[in-house]
Amino acid sequence: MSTQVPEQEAEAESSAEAEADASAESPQDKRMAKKAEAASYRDAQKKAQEEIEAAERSVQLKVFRYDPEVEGKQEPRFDEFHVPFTKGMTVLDALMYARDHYDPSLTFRHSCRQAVCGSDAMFVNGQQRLCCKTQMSDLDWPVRVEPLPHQDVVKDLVVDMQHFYDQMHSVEPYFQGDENAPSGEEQKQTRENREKIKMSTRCIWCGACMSSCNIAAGDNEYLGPAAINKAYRFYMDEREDQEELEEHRLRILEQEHGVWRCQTQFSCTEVCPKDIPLTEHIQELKREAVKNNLKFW
Amino acid sequence: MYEHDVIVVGGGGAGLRAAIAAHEEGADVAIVTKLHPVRSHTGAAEGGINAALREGDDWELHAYDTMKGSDYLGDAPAVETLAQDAPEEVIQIEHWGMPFSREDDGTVSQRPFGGLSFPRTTYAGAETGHHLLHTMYEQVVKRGIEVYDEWYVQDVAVTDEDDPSERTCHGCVAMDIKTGEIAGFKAKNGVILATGGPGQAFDHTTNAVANTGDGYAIAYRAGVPLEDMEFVQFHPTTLPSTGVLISEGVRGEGGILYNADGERFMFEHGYANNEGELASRDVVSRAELTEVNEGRGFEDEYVMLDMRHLGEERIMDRLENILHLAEDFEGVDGLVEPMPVKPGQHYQMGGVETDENGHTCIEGLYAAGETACVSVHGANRLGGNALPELIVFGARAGKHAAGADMGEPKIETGERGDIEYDDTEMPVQPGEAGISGAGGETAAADGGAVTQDPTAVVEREVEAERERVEEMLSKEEGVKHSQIRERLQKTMTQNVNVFREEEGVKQALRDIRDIREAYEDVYVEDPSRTFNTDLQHTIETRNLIDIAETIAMGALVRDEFRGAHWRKEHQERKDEEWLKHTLIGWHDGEPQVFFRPVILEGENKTYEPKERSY
Amino acid sequence: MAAETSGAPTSFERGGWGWLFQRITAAFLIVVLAFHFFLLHFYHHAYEITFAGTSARMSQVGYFATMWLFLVTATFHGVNGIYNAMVNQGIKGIQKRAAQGILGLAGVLLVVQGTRVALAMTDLV
Amino acid sequence: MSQSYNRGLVEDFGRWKEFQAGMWAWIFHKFTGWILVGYLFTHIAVLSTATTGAETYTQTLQSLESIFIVRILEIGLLSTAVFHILNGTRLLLVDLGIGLGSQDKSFYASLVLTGAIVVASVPTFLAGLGGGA
Ligand SMILES: Cc1cc2nc3c(=O)[nH]c(=O)nc-3n(C[C@H](O)[C@H](O)[C@H](O)COP(=O)(O)OP(=O)(O)OC[C@H]3O[C@@H](n4cnc5c(N)ncnc54)[C@H](O)[C@@H]3O)c2cc1C
Ligand code: HEM
Ligand code: SF4
Ligand code: F3S
Ligand code: FES
Repeated sequence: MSTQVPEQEAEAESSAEAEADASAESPQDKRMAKKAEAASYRDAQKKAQEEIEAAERSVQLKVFRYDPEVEGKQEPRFDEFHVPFTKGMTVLDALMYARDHYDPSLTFRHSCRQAVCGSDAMFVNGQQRLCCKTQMSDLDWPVRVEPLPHQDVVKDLVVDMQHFYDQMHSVEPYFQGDENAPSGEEQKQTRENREKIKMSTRCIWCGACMSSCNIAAGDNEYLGPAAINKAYRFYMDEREDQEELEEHRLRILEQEHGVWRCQTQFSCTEVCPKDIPLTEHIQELKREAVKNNLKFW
Repeated sequence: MYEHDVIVVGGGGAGLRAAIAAHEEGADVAIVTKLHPVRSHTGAAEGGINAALREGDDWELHAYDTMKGSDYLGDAPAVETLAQDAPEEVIQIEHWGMPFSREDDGTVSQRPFGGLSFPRTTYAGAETGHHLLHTMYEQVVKRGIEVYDEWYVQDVAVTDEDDPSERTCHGCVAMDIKTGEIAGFKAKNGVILATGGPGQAFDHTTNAVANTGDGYAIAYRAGVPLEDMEFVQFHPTTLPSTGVLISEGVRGEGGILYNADGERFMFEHGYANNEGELASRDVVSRAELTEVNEGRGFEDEYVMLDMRHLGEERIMDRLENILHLAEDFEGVDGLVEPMPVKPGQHYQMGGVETDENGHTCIEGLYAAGETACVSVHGANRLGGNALPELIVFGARAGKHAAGADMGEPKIETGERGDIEYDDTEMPVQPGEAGISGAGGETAAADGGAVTQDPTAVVEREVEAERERVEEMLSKEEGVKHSQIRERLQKTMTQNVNVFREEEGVKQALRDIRDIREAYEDVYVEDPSRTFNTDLQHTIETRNLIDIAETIAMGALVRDEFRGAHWRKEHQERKDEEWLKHTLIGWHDGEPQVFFRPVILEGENKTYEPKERSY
Repeated sequence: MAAETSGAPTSFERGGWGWLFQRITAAFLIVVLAFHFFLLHFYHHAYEITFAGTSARMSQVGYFATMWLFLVTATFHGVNGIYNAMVNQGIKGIQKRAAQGILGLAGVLLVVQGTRVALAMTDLV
Repeated sequence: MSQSYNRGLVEDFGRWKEFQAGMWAWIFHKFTGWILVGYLFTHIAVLSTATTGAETYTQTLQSLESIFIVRILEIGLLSTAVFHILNGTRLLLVDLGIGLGSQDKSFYASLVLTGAIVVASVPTFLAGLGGGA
């Protein structure tokens, strides 16, 4: 198995948990023990079995499981689920089916089911993909689902997104145009300029790009493609037109762990579910930074 | 215990706007939200934001359209406030960098929308909601407003006077989803509920999985009446497997609907001989369902929407995103095959009763966004009117909660003023879902000693919630919440959707009672405290049961056809009898239906009910 | 010139000089490396190389300068490339300073030794 | 954060089957770059014989050239250098914002071209073997 959770991490997590839960420790322990044995999905399972028989095909899912608290799950493992296949079924549909019919403790983030909330980027058959936007029929079966690489696993398919959010926040991801724009009147923006930033504004913060980038995996301080893209969105917006501000944005980007770290691996661009040309944006910013430096030469 | 001046529950469009407004008023504000803000369902809105920005348009026209669209069930002060504040709010959002689509002269683009007398829908491509949400979240980051993300709010902490209008809200109780920790959040000034819609009460919806109507249920159990809950908007063209919305644009461009017998049923079965597929949303939805119910649907479930005849060029030019949606979410290529569609729940017009400042009848408790019912949408929401509602009333609630002086509201709340009680007989006794003996009693119900100390009020609520969770986790067997939720969604979709027959609605109420009883047996399979979504969904299911019941009760009581609410036995609008809001209040553990007249008197004129024809 | 090699990592900190020089040297190296290969493997044959031949070429000032620049740019490009690869792996603090020192030193030594060799190949000294 | 919590070589060589063009290009470029640096040092070391005397220099070079395995290594060096040059050119173009859309194709082109050039050069590189020394 290529996906490993080192033990000390599991320990750290569960002891932290035990502290938080000190007051309720004994009932919690008891319940753990008892529930471990109680397997009571009988009727649901029977129903699922019937559905599988009725469906022409069933698809096999291999899902990464890990829970720092639950015995038997502390050591990561893969569980298999057989889910009846229906036309149009997405990876997310299959996961939800497995959860609702076999194992309610199967944990993953999801919400919109339409590729706008960015909750369900996962590592599906070896690639970062948005589960709700990935058709089962487009994949090789069995389908292997793992949490996003290069991020801490909280539980099962849920990863800790904090580092990603921190990087996003570090590029001052907010409009800083004219504070005194006349009220009641919009700022003007050309169609061309809006077109220029259009793709960059589509990011849904799913984190797939960051997870796919080898440099981000190695260098934790690297801003990463999503954050750089966010900065691009503002840097290129003509409504933010003060020179000082542009300088300021470039300075954030050209720090040692900024744009220069990108090695044009293109993995980010390949996996972005919103088809944002991330590498292109990063490259453009590198050139901007160089131009800006040469200006003062 | 965490402490802030203002606590905003929910990080969608309404919540973010409220937080920014409160912050600008100088309050220490925090957002507590079960999803990270950018994951909120506001991001799914496509169409646009209505605001009268241009010459030739003005707020009065916007108000008039909205009032007419609401089938005269919107309150004029609310509707006019929406229309008056929307332009400024939209410009404000533009100043915050929202990437609106642009005209050649660089101004913000507007497009025509159903029911509008002027093209006043501002938009940002086909992803207006996404940009709105992200633009506001960026402002929240800029201001350093504290966000507790992935904290699930279970309840508000309210004092327990007998009369809800005398109660005060001092905070809320939330669970850190990541660790399972349950903590109190004390709010010095107020709590704003902005938790979005309740689409999950139906089994087929354009809403997100997280739209479980928590805010409605929380406010309801705390004693705030729910208003006009029977008005639920169904969209006729959603993809069957996911509920993803296929925009009206397809039919607008000439797409046709047909049934399993290959008939173009809108004409051939006489649902709309003139307009055909372009008839209004509710008409088309009902037609589709009739076809399916009468056995002419595909797989007994859906009908087909066909746009192949439009030709690849035209489709690629104008409907490209539809191709992607059908491909990604249904596995269908719209260029070579028809797309399956069926009606899906889309928007809840009703909600937590508030005044124009988002204030409920409970001191310090606010609601905003889809959760709230200031009453701008009345019986039917116009496309593009929800997003302005978020920012207009979100901002007002935030300001008011932060202590700004907003003047005396014109809309009355709570069981006060000109109200009358209803005496419709319910087929079964409605009630409250919960696990008996598990700290299930709300402040309203337990009627114990009246505590006034804010900290004690919050602490008591924290204790109750801890106990409830402990109880749920320690149960070793029973029913899984997913089975209960499925039953609820089935009966709602069967009986209280676009078709409403008396017997069906009664059946739904009976089913809901059974479901409530089944919920007593619910148990959480997953023993972990870490990211226990099983536990969270189980709590959500309880909220759904309570809300579903109010929807069904409202649907039974209102025996007329108005806006989105259609009753088989009463297919006409009854203005004599029904120019009033349905309110459902919580009386000692029992819902009580009452009514309050609609306010049709606006600032300069009175809106006279007219036939709603376009 | 040795200063440029060892100075490279620090100049990288300020703006994208390292990045830029990596590209500029690359562009230069394309030409020179191709020329080098062609000359010594195709035009002359490697197995026929003698000191006399080398010396004759190196004694032309233009050729000498080209080869020396080749040495310096290749050294910079190579050493800076390795340093980058290490930063990409997330080295910092002591490790990073050690890398700067060692790579810088290696670069300087290479250039010095290379220069000595080059001079020995000419008949200038 | 990812460093404090290593789930193994999730995206590294264990996954090579799933790598895509850009990733392979990066790996190959890195690999060839390191070899070239290594060679640069070796090369200067070998040439250093020039400082001890003309005879040693000629001797060393020619005897090296007479070893079959050295010729093979030279071909390896050629392919390394050619790939690094071609892909380096590709990277320079990418830096200039040219051809990002077809970055995968240009990578395959680099590979194919490298192969072709190397194959075409083999005779030259093996010429004079055995006869020369
Ligand atoms: C597909 C679709 C298209 C639409 N298109 C348009 C359009 O074009 N124009 C228009 O005007 N309207 C449109 N609407 C309607 C409009 O988008 C919604 O009504 C609006 O976005 C709701 O916003 P909100 O802020 O109230 O809720 P949401 O955006 O749903 O946010 C709810 C927030 O509350 C949080 N929350 C919920 N429960 C809890 C809890 N228990 N504890 C803590 N936090 C909680 C969630 O995490 C979330 O952050 C559309 C709706 C849909 C579904
Ligand atoms: C001849 C033309 C050459 C070109 C066009 C070229 C191009 C490049 C480019 C563009 C990079 C930067 C990659 C990046 O940062 O994304 C690079 C890296 C590198 N080059 Fe070259 N190069 C050439 C010759 C050489 C030579 C002669 C050497 C050896 C001395 C060399 C050694 C390296 C090394 C070690 C790296 C770093 C690899 C890594 O990332 O680990 N290159 N090359
Ligand atoms: S850039 Fe693309 S992959 Fe990266 S977070 Fe945004 S949407 Fe996801
Ligand atoms: S994957 Fe990483 S290296 Fe650059 S092109 Fe994307 S950020
Ligand atoms: S569920 Fe929202 S992006 Fe997939």
